[in-house]
Amino acid sequence: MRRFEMRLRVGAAAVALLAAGAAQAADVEVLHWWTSGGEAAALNVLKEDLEGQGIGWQDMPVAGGGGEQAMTVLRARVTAGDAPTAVQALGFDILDWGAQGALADLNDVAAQEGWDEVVPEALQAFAKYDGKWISAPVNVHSTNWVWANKAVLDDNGIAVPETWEDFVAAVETLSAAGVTPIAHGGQAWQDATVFDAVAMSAGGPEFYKAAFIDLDEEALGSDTMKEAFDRMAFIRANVDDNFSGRDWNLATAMVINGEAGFQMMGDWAKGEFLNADKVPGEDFLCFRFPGTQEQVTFNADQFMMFDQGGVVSDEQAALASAILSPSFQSAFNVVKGSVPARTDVSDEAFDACGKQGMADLAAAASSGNLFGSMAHGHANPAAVKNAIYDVVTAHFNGEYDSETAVSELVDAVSIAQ
Amino acid sequence: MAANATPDFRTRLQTWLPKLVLSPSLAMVLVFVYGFIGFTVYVSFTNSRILPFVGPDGQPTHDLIGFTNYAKLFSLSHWEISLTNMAIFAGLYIVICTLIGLILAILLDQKIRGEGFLRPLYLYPMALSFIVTGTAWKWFLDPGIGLENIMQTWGWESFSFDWIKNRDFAIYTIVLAAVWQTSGFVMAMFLAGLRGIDNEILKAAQMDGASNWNLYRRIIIPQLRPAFLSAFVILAHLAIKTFDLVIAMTGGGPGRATELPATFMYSYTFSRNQMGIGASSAVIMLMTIAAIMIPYLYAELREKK
Amino acid sequence: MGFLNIDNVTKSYGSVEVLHRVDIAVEEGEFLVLVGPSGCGKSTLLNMIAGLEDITTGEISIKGQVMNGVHPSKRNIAMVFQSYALYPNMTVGQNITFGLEMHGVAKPERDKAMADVARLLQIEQLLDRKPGQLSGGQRQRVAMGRALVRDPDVFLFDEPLSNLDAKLRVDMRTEIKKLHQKLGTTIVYVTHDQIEAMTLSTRIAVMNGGYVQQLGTPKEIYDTPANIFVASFMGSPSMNLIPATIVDKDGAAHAEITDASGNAKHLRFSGGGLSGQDGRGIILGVRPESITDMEGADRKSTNIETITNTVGVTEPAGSDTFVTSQMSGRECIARMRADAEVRPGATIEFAVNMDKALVFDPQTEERVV
Amino acid sequence: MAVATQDTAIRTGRFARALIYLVLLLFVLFYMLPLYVMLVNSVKPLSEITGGGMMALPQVWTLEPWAKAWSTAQIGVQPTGLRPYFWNSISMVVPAVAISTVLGALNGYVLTKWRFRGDTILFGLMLFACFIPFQIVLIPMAAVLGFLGLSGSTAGLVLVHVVYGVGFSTLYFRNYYAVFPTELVRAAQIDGAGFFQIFWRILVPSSGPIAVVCIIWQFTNIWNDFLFGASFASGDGAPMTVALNNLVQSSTGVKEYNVHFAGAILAALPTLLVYIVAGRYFVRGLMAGSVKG
Repeated sequence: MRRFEMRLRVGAAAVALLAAGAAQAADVEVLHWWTSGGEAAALNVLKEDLEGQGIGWQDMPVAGGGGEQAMTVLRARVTAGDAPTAVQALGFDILDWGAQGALADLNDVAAQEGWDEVVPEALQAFAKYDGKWISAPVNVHSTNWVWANKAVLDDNGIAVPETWEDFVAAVETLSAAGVTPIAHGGQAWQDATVFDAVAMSAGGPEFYKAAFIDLDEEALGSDTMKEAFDRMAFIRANVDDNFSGRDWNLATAMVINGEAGFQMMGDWAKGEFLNADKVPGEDFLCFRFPGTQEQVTFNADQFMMFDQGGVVSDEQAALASAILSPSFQSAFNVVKGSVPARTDVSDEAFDACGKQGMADLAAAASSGNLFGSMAHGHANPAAVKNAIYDVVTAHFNGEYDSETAVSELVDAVSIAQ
Repeated sequence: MAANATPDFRTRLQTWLPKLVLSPSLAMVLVFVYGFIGFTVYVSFTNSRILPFVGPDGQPTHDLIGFTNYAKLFSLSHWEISLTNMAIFAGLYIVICTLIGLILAILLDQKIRGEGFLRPLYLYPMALSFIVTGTAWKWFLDPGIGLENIMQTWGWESFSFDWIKNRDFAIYTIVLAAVWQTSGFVMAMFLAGLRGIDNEILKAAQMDGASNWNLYRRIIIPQLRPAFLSAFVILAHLAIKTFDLVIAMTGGGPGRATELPATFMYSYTFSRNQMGIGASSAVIMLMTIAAIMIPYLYAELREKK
Repeated sequence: MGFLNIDNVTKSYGSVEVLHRVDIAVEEGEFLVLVGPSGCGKSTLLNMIAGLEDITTGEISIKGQVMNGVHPSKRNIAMVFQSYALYPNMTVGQNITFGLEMHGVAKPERDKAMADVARLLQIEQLLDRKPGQLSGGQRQRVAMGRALVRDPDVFLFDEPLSNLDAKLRVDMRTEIKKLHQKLGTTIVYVTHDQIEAMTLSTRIAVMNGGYVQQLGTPKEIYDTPANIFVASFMGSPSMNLIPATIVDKDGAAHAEITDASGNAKHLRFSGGGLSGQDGRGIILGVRPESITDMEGADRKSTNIETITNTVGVTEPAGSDTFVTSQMSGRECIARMRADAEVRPGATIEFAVNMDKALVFDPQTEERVV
Repeated sequence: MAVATQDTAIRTGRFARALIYLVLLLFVLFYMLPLYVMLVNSVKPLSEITGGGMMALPQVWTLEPWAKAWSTAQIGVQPTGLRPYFWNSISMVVPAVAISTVLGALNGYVLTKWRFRGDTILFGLMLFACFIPFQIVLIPMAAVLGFLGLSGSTAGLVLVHVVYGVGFSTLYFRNYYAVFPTELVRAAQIDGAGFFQIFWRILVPSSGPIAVVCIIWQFTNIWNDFLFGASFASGDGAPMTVALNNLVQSSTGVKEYNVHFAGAILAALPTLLVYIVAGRYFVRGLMAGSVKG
């Protein structure tokens, strides 16, 4: 029993121990999951920037599961009292860590650099806790994009669909022509990414906010939700038989190769097209999911800064300000496919899709149409997100009909809260 | 006569040296296994979310909430699926691996030319990590690019093999890949067992007129009992720890059709920030392991005494 | 006070006592054999002398030094094991000198000791081989060499011959005996083979059920066994044990037994120890060699009794012929000359040497006379 | 006609033998399949893979992916390839395997040759410990490593692997030493050898076969571990599997499958090598004890 007590004390003391844990002075240790070619190279820009200021960079990359693996490692590091200086994180994870009191107060840097003015408010909601800046946003991904093969659309006389009905017609045309209408990878997060856009389109922004952000039971159990599930069923009926378990980039490859017409995927899909030497507007098209032209559902990568004994170290401040510098924001996001986290960056270096993304973001931010993406953990906490995943993916795979899905959704969300 | 009955120093040293030598391992096991199990049990009774003993509000908590986590756990259909999957997976995996291992060992024991060449080919999968072999399997089993596609391009149009995409069959593809990895190892264990059998017994049995079939069924296989038991321990332990394989091959899909307790536990503890539920699933899992292993260990160890 | 003193020693595992109050004093140069059926405690006792098992109560001392709790290597003993226990990874030479090395004996001395022992045992040509390359007899010699080289106070042998084939066993037996006579060492030897016990020992301790049943010279053990167990365990074929009744007749005590047909027969006892006990039930013990035909009867005997009986089975064994017949409902074995002409079913006259007859109490199983 | 051999008493006919070879070769096919997929895709350009030719032989052969995976692929922010991580793994695996094997051998020695009251229960406790799923020990282990000041160090990682490897190594050695003649130990005791001398001079020289089994088992498990490596190593000290994972896992980046497969084979080379080199002793070692009761 004694030993057990000791375990407990060690566990409980972990948070308190945070203060003691730090990388060596004048070094920043950065935990992140950007390991694939382009994005890692882009991050290297940041590293060199800091090294120019005499600050060493200890790299701690842990890829896997869209950051899940990194979050697990972070948990171990914090428990060991050895938290990294800065950690890549998404949405609610940042707020959760903020709530633990584990993150540094970046308000001085923010005030100096004027972050409050240039970072959209919807994004600030995930970068601030209790009125304090706790992390530095790197980018904004928007997830309600549709990617299309222009040649396939042209061959079948399809214009860019503006409404759900247009989209249904286009899909049916393609289907009749023997082309797989929709390329899709059957993984829970991909199903949910599609569901984000479909729900937004079916019910509009108020419904989206009520259901996914406020977790309003009425909205979750509404007929609109059933309509959203019905639309998912339509999409399911128009993907190929082989969708299950497919990586998203193989789905993208289907669009690139002309085997499929559309793919609903976040802006990172653009990298695959560019990598295959395709030109936006000529070879492929990017447009908002029909019925969500006004809205942007987003997720944003940020670097949360761990508390270093009550003060923000010089290195942390330097890192935070380097992350939000317009030059890094531009350089990084051109490569990454996303758009800058601050709205005042020049779009000069960006391609057509990038320019559109930046314009959409600015417009949505000012008109109140910028919403956190449910599928990417920017609408509700991880437990709820995964509970919704469970239902969406079960429905998409034919386990539930739409009606059952709606009632399961209400239950699952209530259990997870 | 010197009535000195207390042992001399050297003898005393020799009596406590063995215990001393054993103690570091024992201490490690007690702390790092049993201590941690105790820790997990405790966490399963708290409402810990992101870190142990830190409540949903971010404040340290030691509140015990009783069996709430367990109640939640068993209300999740997802958990039920992973338990069923575990039963299917472990059962099939252990039986098939044992069968294939035994058959291969018996065949290899027939004075096969090139045995030295074949053996490593059967054994090597054990050396590979599933982080990537999972992808290779995934592609091979994918009807669009793998086996089904090949068969169809070769002219067998009606050939169909889409288990990995089918909710009801996907778990069997996990079994297939797992069997691929370890059956060679089991083969080696049985081969070793076969090589250890006294040839005179076999000759005697042949004099008695036993056919090859009867020879194996009645004489040889019963003598492999120790090999069966060792194989069982190793396979059971691998079955319980199966995690990477599912993540790499199906990610738990289609839907949640291939979720196992290990992936469930990981997902609730680390991805969903519901450490309390994750811990309670770990406790249930440990209890199941204990229920199976303790009688086995008891019988095994007692017999040896 | 003996050279090796086993004083009131018991051994228990938990609450089970497996060895009860053993008291043996072994003199210097003695060859003590512990003999008994398996499980009688003889090996346990040997291991306690060696220090491989703890002593529960009592004391074991060698040369006046109490050995309780003393490490085996400090007792100046050497042991030859049933399986020889040769270290498989070492050569014969290394096996022999390992003990010296462990005791810090310098290499030149070790080599000299090894050479002496190898010469004595005639294993010089084997010194560089590994145990796996040796025959059973060679291994046996090496094991003895390993013990001899230490020049110990006491040699312990744990069934050293039981893994050899019959012929080799007899040869090695002789060789051990020769070695003992030559070197005059003190030996404690465990065996379950009573012939080994008889031929090798200067004294024998017969053990059963954790008790020393009898301790004595081979002759004492053979001629005057303390009880029925010792009587029947020692000797081959074993002693005939015939239920009988004491009958006073003609002023002397007789043993009344029945022949194969159930008729009462009377055999007069030598000496007068049993007079006045008319009607007492006893067990009459007669060794096979004390029952013969008339021509084979011991001439030195003062009292040959005859009994006419029907022959059951005859077993010619080369040097002797064993003849069975029913006495008091038991199969009795008589040992006759090889050329005795006896046919199964015939009725002949048996001569019983009553000088050598023993009497046991059926209840206590102790010897009465 | 029957093909008889002196060694095996089993006789098989010519037809049966043909069948046996056929079955054995079919299994070779089964076992080689994923390796084929990996090898074939590691020597073709990415466009052939995403173009759908995953099972076909390459139209253009290239070793580029191998070179890239080894020395220029992006693992973290710098394009180092897997090369530096290889040594990290070696410096972790070698001590971890050595220590857990030595501890296992000593434990097996004590548990079979120096038995004491309750030793079986202790062994049972150690054996049951093999079955603990690693996911549940992650957080408490992190706390303990932090407490010991070993977090983010190779020493900490070695400790973790020793802790969770010692159960199996004890099992192997215990079963092996159980059939090792106890009389040898007693003879050595009488010869004056102490606890460690007996172990070192008598048991260790005979432990070759089981040591091979134990080392293969531990090497494979520790080399292939990802969870502990990712959680308890520092970024620079990360083992090969973590680097490989960083190479192949990417949620929103371009996936270079050919490089992934080349990397996977590279990462597995040491274990493959161990199997090929020590494989011949492996069955012998298993035979010598670990499958006996």
